Amino acid sequence: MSDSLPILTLLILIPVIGAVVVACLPRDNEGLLKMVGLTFAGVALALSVALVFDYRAEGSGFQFMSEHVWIRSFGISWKLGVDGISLFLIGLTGVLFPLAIIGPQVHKDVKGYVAWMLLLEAGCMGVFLALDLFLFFLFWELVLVPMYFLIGGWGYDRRIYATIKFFLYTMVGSALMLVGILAVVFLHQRATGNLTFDVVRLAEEQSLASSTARWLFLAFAASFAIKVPIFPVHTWLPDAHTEAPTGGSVILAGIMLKLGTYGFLRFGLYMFPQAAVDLAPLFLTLGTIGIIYGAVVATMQKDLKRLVAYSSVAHLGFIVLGVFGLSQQGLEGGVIQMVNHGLSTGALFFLVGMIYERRHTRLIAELGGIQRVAPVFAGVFMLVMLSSIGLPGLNGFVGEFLVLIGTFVTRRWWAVVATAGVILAALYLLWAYQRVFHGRPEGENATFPEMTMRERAVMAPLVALIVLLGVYPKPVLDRIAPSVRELITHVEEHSDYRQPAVAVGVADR
Amino acid sequence: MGDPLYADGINQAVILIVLGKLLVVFAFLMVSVLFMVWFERKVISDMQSRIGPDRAGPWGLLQTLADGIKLFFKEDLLPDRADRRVFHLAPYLSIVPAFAAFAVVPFGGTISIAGHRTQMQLADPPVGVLFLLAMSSIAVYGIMLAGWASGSKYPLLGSVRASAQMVSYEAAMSLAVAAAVLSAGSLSTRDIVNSQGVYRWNLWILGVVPFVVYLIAATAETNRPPFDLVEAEQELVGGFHTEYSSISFALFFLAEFMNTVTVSAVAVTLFLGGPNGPHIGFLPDLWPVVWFLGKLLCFLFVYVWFRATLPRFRYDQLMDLGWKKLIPLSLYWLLLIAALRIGRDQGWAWYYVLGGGVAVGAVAWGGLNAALRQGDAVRTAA
Amino acid sequence: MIGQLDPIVLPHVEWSLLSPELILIGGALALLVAGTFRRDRAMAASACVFTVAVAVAALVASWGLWGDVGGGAGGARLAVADAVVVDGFAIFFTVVICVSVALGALLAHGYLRQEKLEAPSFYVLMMLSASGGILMAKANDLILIFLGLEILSIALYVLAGYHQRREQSREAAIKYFVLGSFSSAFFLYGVALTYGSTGSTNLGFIAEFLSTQTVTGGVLLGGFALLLVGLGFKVAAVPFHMWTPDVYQGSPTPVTGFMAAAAKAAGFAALLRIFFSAFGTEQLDWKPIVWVLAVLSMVVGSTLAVVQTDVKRMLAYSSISHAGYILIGLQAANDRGIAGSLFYLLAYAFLIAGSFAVVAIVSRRGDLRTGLDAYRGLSRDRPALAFAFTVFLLAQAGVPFTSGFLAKFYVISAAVEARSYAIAVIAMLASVVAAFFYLRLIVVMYMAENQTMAGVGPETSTGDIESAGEGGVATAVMTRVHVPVAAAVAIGICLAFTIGAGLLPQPVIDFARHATILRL
Amino acid sequence: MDWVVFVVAGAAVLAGALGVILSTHPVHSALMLVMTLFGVAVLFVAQQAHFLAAVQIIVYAGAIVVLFLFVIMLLGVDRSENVSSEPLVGQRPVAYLAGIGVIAAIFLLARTAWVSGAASVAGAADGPGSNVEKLARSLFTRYLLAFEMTSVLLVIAVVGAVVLARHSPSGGVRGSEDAG
Amino acid sequence: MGYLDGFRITLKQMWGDRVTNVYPDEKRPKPDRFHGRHVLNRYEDGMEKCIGCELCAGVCPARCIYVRGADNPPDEPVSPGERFGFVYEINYLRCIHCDLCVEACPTEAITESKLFEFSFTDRQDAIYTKAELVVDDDGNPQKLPWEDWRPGDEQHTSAWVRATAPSGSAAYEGRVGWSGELGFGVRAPEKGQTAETDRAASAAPRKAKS
Amino acid sequence: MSVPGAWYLGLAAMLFSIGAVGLLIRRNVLIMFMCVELMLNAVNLTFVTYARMLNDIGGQVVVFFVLVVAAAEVVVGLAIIVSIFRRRADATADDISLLKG
Repeated sequence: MSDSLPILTLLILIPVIGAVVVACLPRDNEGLLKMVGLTFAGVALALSVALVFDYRAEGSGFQFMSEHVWIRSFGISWKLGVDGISLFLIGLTGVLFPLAIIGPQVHKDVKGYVAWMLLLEAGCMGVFLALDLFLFFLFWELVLVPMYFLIGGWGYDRRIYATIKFFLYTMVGSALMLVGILAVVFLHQRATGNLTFDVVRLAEEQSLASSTARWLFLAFAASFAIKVPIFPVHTWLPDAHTEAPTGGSVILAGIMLKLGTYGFLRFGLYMFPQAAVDLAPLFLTLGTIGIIYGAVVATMQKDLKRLVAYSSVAHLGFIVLGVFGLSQQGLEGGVIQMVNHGLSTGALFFLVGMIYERRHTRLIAELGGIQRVAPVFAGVFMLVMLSSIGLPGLNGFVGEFLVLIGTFVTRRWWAVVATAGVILAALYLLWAYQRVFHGRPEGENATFPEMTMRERAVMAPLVALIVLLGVYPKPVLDRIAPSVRELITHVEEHSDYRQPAVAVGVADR
Repeated sequence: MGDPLYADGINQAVILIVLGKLLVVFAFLMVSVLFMVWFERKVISDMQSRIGPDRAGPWGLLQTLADGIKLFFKEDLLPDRADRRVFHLAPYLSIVPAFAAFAVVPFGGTISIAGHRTQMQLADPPVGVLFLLAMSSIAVYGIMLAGWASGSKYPLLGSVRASAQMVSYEAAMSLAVAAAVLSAGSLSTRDIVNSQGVYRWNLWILGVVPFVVYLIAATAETNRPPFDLVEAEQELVGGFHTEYSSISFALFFLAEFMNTVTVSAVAVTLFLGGPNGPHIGFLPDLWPVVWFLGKLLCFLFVYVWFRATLPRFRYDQLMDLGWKKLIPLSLYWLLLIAALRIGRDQGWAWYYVLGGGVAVGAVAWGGLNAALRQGDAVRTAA
Repeated sequence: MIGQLDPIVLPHVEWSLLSPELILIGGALALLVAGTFRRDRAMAASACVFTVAVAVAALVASWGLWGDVGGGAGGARLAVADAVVVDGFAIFFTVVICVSVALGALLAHGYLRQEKLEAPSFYVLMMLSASGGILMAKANDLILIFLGLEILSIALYVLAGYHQRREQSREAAIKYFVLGSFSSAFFLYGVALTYGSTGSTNLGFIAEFLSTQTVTGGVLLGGFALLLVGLGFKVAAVPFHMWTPDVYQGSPTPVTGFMAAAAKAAGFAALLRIFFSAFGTEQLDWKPIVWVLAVLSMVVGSTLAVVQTDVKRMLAYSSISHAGYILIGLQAANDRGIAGSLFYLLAYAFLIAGSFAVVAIVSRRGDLRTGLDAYRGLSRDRPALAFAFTVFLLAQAGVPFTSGFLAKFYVISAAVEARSYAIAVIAMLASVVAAFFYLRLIVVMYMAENQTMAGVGPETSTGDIESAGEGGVATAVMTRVHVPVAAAVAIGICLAFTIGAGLLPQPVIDFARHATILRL
Repeated sequence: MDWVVFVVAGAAVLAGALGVILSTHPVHSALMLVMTLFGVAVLFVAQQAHFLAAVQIIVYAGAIVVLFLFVIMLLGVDRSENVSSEPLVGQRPVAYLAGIGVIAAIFLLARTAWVSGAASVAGAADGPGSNVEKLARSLFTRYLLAFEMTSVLLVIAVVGAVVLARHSPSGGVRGSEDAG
Repeated sequence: MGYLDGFRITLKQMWGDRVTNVYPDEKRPKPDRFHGRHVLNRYEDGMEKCIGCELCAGVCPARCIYVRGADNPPDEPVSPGERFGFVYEINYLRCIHCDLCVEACPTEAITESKLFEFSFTDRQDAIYTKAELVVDDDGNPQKLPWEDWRPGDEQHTSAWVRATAPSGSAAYEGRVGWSGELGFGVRAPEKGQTAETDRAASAAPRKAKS
Repeated sequence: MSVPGAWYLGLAAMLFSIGAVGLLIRRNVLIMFMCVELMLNAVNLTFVTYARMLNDIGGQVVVFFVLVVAAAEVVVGLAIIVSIFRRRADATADDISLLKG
């Protein structure tokens, strides 16, 4: 990879071009459409893989920077960059999208599905890459539209209700965030005389009064919290996930939820360190509540997909915990947990989708004994589920463990409560597994088909990654750590927070 | 400017004089209406080889009076479906503007009464001509409302015709009047009279066109033949006043002839030099009045002559004449006069201006005709 | 007698500075005269071309003026006895209105042909109306603004009722007319009170007077409150919006497009000029009123749009909410705010013209099929059309990479800069609601081919009734819509601008920014 | 004397205005409107605006209201309106309240000073020369452009009236008419 | 200039002869077949001709005639037949003087005179009753208060146009198909019905045929 | 000039309000339209009064324009009314209800 190749820009542009190309193709040739879509997503995947390998592990700050003045009079530029925090999220995006495009069966209008998917990919990439507030917001908003259409167009029965809810929640968040963005920019301009939307400059110059910053942080946080989602504003998530088509659910859970947590890191902690520190207890509390609440509610679900959705609420609670724990391990754990959750929950949604395609129901009560007739399917399900529970040796363990350690160092009691969530996760997932797969298959369950080759091909990379990250997460952590360290240092410089020595010590192992 | 009467402020004597003038004008109008009715009947019977009224008084002079008295004693009928208030109001609305318009007509020079010099003119407002136009424009109310209030269809048709007709011809009339105003540079009737010499009348100064346009438009405005579609007996059984009788009818009758007199007086004022005339040694205050009356009489005769000669227009002919001929013509003429005047002020040779004006006129006329032909073609095709 | 009067010395008339509106008026008159000589199909087609040419000529003239006044950057010129001021602001609006004329004409041709209404008078009225709008933007005198307003509105009343055979069109005309003249009266009373409290109707004089004198009386306050009411009607700000849905729905669709683009722009031109420059010193008094108007417009417009099932009506309500956004720029009362409003208006002109172009095409002959049902499956029938409409709707919703997003961003950033955080938040929330109904329409176009969406009735319900009116069998619903060439061109232009300004907005922003310098 | 004129004309104005809005019959309303117009014209004269007074009569009374009457009669819409029925419940009291409120507001706003402007900006209204002359001078200098622009307005009025009043062109779309 | 020519003519007429006369002072002789007001005739013996058959009322297009017959009192008969016109009224506000009643009358009872002055002042007076219509004892019409009679006017009252046959056929030249009448006896035949006009009248259609 | 301008202005304000109220309470389009004329007249009176009080001819010039505008408005307005009621029995606004939403 030469530096002259604008790899980050390409990461955004290639899916867009793909979407345009797909939109221009004839609508009837589904195979061609999928192939073209897969090709473009594949190119993006290749680029993101290349990015991951090309990233200098020991380097700090943003790499592969790409900056062009865009709207001069507003100080807006096309500024992209990647660091350890966003690096693997990009990788995750690159992986999940091709799978989401070819994985699930699309029953109608393949063309629209593929085109929207590619556009969605561009939006997600943009959010992770943008280093300009304006650009960030653009992509943040852009993501909503394809998602809206994916759920609204290819979703299940109550999709309209779900889309409206999803849309209203997230747009309300965006509304507050835009005002926050503009306020940051103009207050910064008033203080320094420079009109810029550049995140790095805004964060480094820290020109805001602390009380103002707290309000602005809240404005941003509102948007992120809805996206994550954090406890009281999570109610859109089960509906959206349940009603979305399989591909949509995968992307929604796998990537879009990470937009929120990523936002907390990049635009919360980075830009408003003092405010984040001040308000950390609030978010920790909400995150913990989310863990317990998500788990408890998931236990009671009758709908398998809804159960997985609620499990996301719980998992995301861990990530929030890690982020606001503000320790080296906690943050590392949070970041890697984002990737893990993307992989395991994404895989779970694929699997639930497969069940639905076979049985046209998602109700746990109507399933049963599948293990007998489809052992491979059950095995894959088991593995993914265990990853989600956080079984050592699988990826979920790494993240959760780091988060809990890190948080324990700085915020002990929250960590203690959160640990209960791990146990609950085991409870509801295993119980669900038991009900669905064990026992004697009756009725239609007796003819439950085994995994097809295509499905195996879809699941294979996910399973591989799950295992790989569980067994050997070091390369990943090596790349995350410097950026996290830098972020914590930044926070310490600009606030009264000091990381406990014990955490530092652990980090410098 | 203005009447010298008010120069020393307003006191009792002035008010008395004004009241006196008011009485004189009123009496004059009433008498002139009596005379006019007789005159018209007499002249028109002459032209139609008839005898005309000859019973009441010498040569039937008192015939109008007799008719009037008879009308006053007739029963005042109110149709069943009439709107009572408006029905009774309409005749008055008709007569007031007819009378009021005469107030600004100068009918003589300046005379002395009890040491006060005053103009022989009831009032000389600075916007006299506009006042005239205002009065002529509200004259339509009487007719419209009468027709409508009768609650009967012929009168209604008559009044709808009347409103359209009077509004249409008012434009042409105003343009013709504007020409006279342009020549005098004032809206005061007295000034307009003064701007004309003994023989140097606006009639000649402006070219005859504005006068002719005024004459035609004024005839239409007063609903006199050949523009009497409003009361066209053959079609509308008398039009707006079909349902009227007695005093109400008499008022309409009065208003109609008063209008004729007023319009003639205005024409004399605007185009025929008003009371201007050659000075004759004796009775210097009287002669202007005589000239005025003489001119007025000529004018009245012309009206009667029109009536005797011309058959009634059809409605579309009426509108065509108004909109497609008179208005363009008077507009063009006004512009031409203005151009000539500007040319004089700017020192351009008059023949260039005139030539240019004629050329423009020819083009405009051709264009208008072509457009009208096209319109007719479309209309007949549809 | 004439010798008594001193000759009147006419003021110098700077023809070149008035050239755009003179071109429009001249073009209109030429077309009117030509139209009396020939009345056939060819004439109608050339009338459309001619109108576009005139509009382009006016644009070129404005371009020339833009250079004259120093790129809009301060070399403002007064003309004709201080009656008009030619500055960047005026030229900007001239451009917006000329663009609306051109787009409106392109749109009208196919429509008029389809409805058998071809006559030059349509274009004549449109051009004259536009000249009034330009006058409003240029006027330096309240009276001239009033005259411009009336020229604009009266022509629009007629245009609204142009489709004589349609009851709705006539009704739209009368509603627009009654409420329009009502609002004119309010505006005029406002002018009167302003005149009484400042001594002149000249904006320059008023500004000067107010900057040197402290006017304590409430008459001035009443004056500009009434001015606001009058102009509020024109720009369809809540609570003066009652006419908008009915008129937008009933008017012939090209007229609606023109109305939404040009009339709104002209109304805002007057509003901005009067309040920002003449009453600039009285900001404390009028800003709260504008605040309320803006908020009400956004909230009410968006909310009511959600429940509409008729697309024209929905766009009407959305135009009300857009008026609210544009008012934010005025409320901010800073340069960025004005520039934002200008940018918004230009973007909106293209958006709404494009949107109504699509509506006109989809509503087919008779201009009736404007319900949501008519759009079902449009993406399959006419993918390009559906795509264009999607872009216009997304842009109106404020989706990134379109001009609409930047427009919203611009005005909201101005509000934030002026520290009006509350209105910024409300604006964003309103846009959430607004986005909802735009997206619903898009969903109908793309998704609802075989199944029904919420709020959309079964496919055949209205189709049968409407096609019965056309005297044919119920095939009308399924027939492919006809896309006239001119309208396609118009849509293409709008699309190009919407996306172009979304991706590379800098030139447009510069244009708007340089147009904000108001000389007074 | 001035007071007498003012009171009489003012009473006519108000009575006419009330008559317009309270008459059940359009023709009566129109007549009442004429009364108001005359009252206003008299008030114009009382304030030295002779030209405007005359024009007011010519244009308003002589043309506008005549047109109103013409239309009323032409259309035959001269039916009495049932004023007691209230289509929109509560609109009427609200309207009355609003009206009273507006009056009150205007008086309140003006309690300090009805007029605060600079004098004679566009030229003195008194002094030598007639009212018409001064008006004309102002019209053709300061308000020249506005004056010229009124021509556009009139063209629109003419074209518009023709457009609206014309009959449907041949071969109209029957369907749209019926369905509409 | 055709328009102006009209003006010249009207002006010229002012000094031309008058074609009207001063009516009440001078009366123009009335044409022979003038249709004036009706009279009800009597036979030479004074008996009324009207038998109350109501044919006139039936035929009247304006429905202005009202007749009611009654049986003749046997001792004092009013008419020669069985019945007589007991009530006979004509409303002259409606009458159009078409003469159909005269044609319909089987007994020549009703004829039209040359009296034309209907200047009554009361609408009630417009209804002429039998008392006013029937001829007096001399066979002359009754003079109504508003009628302006000149010497000899009463002579032309009875419609002796009926004396000859209506068709104008030459066969009836010189023959009188008319019963005697009170005060006048049997009238002489009408003048002017010559053989030439008859032939011309009957030849015309034949010529057209050939 | 013994009558103070404020009286005239007050009268005009009342006239304006009556017009506005009338427009709201009446359903007959023609009468609504007349109410607009009332309002315009009130404005005219205000202008003329201000012209006198400020000794400024400008106010009167404005009235001139208002008259022109009123005339143009009436022409178009009545044309609209004629076109809409050509086929209808009466002119009440309640019947104009095709466009309701």
